[in-house]
Amino acid sequence: MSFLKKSPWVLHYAATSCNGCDIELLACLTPTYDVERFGIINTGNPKHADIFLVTGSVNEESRKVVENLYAQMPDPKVVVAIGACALSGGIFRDAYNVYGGIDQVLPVDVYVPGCAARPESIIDGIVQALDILEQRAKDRKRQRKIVSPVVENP
Amino acid sequence: MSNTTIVPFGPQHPVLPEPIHLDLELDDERVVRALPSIGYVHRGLELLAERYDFIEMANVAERICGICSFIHGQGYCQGVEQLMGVEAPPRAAWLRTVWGEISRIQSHVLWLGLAADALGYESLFQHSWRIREMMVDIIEETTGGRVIFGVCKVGGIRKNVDDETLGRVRQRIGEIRVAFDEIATIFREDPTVRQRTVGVGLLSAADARALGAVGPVLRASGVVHDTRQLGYAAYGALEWEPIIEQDGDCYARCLVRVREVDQSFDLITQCLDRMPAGEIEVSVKGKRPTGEAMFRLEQPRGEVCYYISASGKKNLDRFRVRTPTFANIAPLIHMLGGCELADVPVIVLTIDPCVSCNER
Amino acid sequence: MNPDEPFNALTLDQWVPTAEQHQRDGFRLVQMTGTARADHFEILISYEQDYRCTHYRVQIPRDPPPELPSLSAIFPAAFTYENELKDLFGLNFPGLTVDYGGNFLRTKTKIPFSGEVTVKKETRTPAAKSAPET
Amino acid sequence: MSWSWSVWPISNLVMRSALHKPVTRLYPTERRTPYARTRGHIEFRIDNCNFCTICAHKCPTLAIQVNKQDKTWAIDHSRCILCSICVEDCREGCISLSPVPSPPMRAKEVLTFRQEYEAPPPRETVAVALP
Repeated sequence: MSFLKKSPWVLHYAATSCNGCDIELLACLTPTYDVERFGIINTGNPKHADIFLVTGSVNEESRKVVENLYAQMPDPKVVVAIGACALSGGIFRDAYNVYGGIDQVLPVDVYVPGCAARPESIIDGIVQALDILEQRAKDRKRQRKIVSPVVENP
Repeated sequence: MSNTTIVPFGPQHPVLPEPIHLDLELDDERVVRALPSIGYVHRGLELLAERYDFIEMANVAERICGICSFIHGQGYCQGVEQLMGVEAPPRAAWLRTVWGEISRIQSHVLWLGLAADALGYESLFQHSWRIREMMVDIIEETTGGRVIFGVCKVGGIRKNVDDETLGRVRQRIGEIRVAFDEIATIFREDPTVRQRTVGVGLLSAADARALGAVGPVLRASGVVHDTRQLGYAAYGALEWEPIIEQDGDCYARCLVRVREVDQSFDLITQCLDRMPAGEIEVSVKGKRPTGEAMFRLEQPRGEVCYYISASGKKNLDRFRVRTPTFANIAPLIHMLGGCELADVPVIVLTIDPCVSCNER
Repeated sequence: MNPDEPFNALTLDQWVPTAEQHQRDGFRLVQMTGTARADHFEILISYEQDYRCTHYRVQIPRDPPPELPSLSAIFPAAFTYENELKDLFGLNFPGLTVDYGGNFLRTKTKIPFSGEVTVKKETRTPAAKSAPET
Repeated sequence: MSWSWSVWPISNLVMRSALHKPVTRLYPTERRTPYARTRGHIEFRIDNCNFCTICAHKCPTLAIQVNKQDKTWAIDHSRCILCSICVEDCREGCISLSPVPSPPMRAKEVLTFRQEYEAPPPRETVAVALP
């Protein structure tokens, strides 16, 4: 795959999800879809991850966890929201314990619609996230070049 | 000074597929006490009965959980039908049974994969999920969804399946059965599986009953209890016996699920042989549910109870689900007491925790 | 179809003796749940034996602060249900064996099921208002 | 403790899968034909629509919004849960279910259809400010 230059590691967290999108995401990692052929590995450690995949909406308890995990991830990082609940709260958006979509607490870069999101859509979403990730890495490099003379001056 | 340390476990943890939090009180490597706390997936779904009317609520009921989605929808619809005094036509009831069993196979194979993963048996995990994907293909062809079926509605089902498709389903079920037999042999005989599971997480029959265990956890301890015996949908007309194992350890729970998959293949074949023709739904126009009922069904994870109370209005007064995982929390705490820290993920997995069901 | 199972009414002082009686007879605790009515809480408990359930209902007035003796010493499995009722309905259970102190099911709104929280349909402005002309 | 190779019941399976073609669907390069029933996304053709607003009333998540005055019909794919109730209830047959899932989005967007434009129906994409 020439369009994939890096091997991104993904971190998955089921915020307040019904499991539907979670198993679809797991199905992506297993033989039939096998995203590992792109070099994508599911890691449990936020410090190793480049892409944060969130399924399900947020509630009081999971908000803290999601924010915590996002803060621990090294820059550059991309957030992908998967499924109708992660996008807008879906059918649960009026429930008293649900805040709504993931974008209420995190800056989301890619939205993958569907209830439940299909593995094909999830792969598409991760590929889009990769473009953003690469762009961010480039931007960071450029910023460092601009910043570095100022740092060396005194 | 006490020698125990409290180790928090979860909600985000590499071995946990779902967010559950456990406070493990450890004496060296041995767990003295475990206290789970939940709330990461609590949505307040039961109160949504005030927001959605009783027909729309079927959508919500199906999304209680993505793994046992169909049976949640089925249970809700059957409960409301009972309150309205309506009975789904035979073909609808039989197709519901077929889908219910397909969903049971899917769920059990998924669980077997996760269990293999918890044992560190990566290749078995991948092979289980390969077989699950074959099952999901059948689901997709007959219903259109992969995990959320969306075919159950109050009064019957929304989509008919023609006989040609059912013939294809039967043929594919045969193929999957051959593929599954190989996996089943591994779960039965492989030394890795046996070493990690035999004698781990013991639960005696008396304890299982006293602690209110349900489903495979209860049956693995030698107690005959399968809510399908009540004969809802088409189960009353089928020939089958509840599956039990005597040992009550993680290996027995694994075996119960392996044998239940085999039984589900049988049940599907029986249903396909005797599938009645005719209507797939009855009109519920103008009818409103009145009264209250407790409806029980057997899910892959065990007995699920729906309490529905209505007073002839568009919205239900109260909708309550007691999910199997909720009933299995007390046995889980009992099993975790005295086990080793490294066995915790295996024991947690063998109750087949479905956290989103659990917290609703 | 599930068999027709009776919903029997109990008074508050029969609550514990009934549980003890069922425990002796070898029943299994199936579930406990509550419903918030206008001036009282309705607590429902189900026991099961040989696939047949018996349900009992007890009414607790909202005032003074609702309280129900705990059954967790009789049925060990009752503690999860009682902790849930405590968190969702604000009931007190004296004698609860494992008491989470209201932290079993942590929710944004405390005691959401007591009737104060209502879930209403959200209203949306029509689409054309938010979409610019082209 | 030593195990001979034949003790492992998985060895046959491993050997066979090593020698055979993998079951993997090479997704981006090789797309399988979807089943007729597959619920991908909701498709809309404005030709016959008489803006009766039944779909908007039936939608459980309020993903569909219809404006009678402006003759617009809009769907928010980020809210849609693909229950396909709108497809069943549309009397004019304007709403259909496409087996292809809707693509991932960079921003939440509402697809708005307007009657003034004749076929092909305009598909303007309007980014809506986040709440």
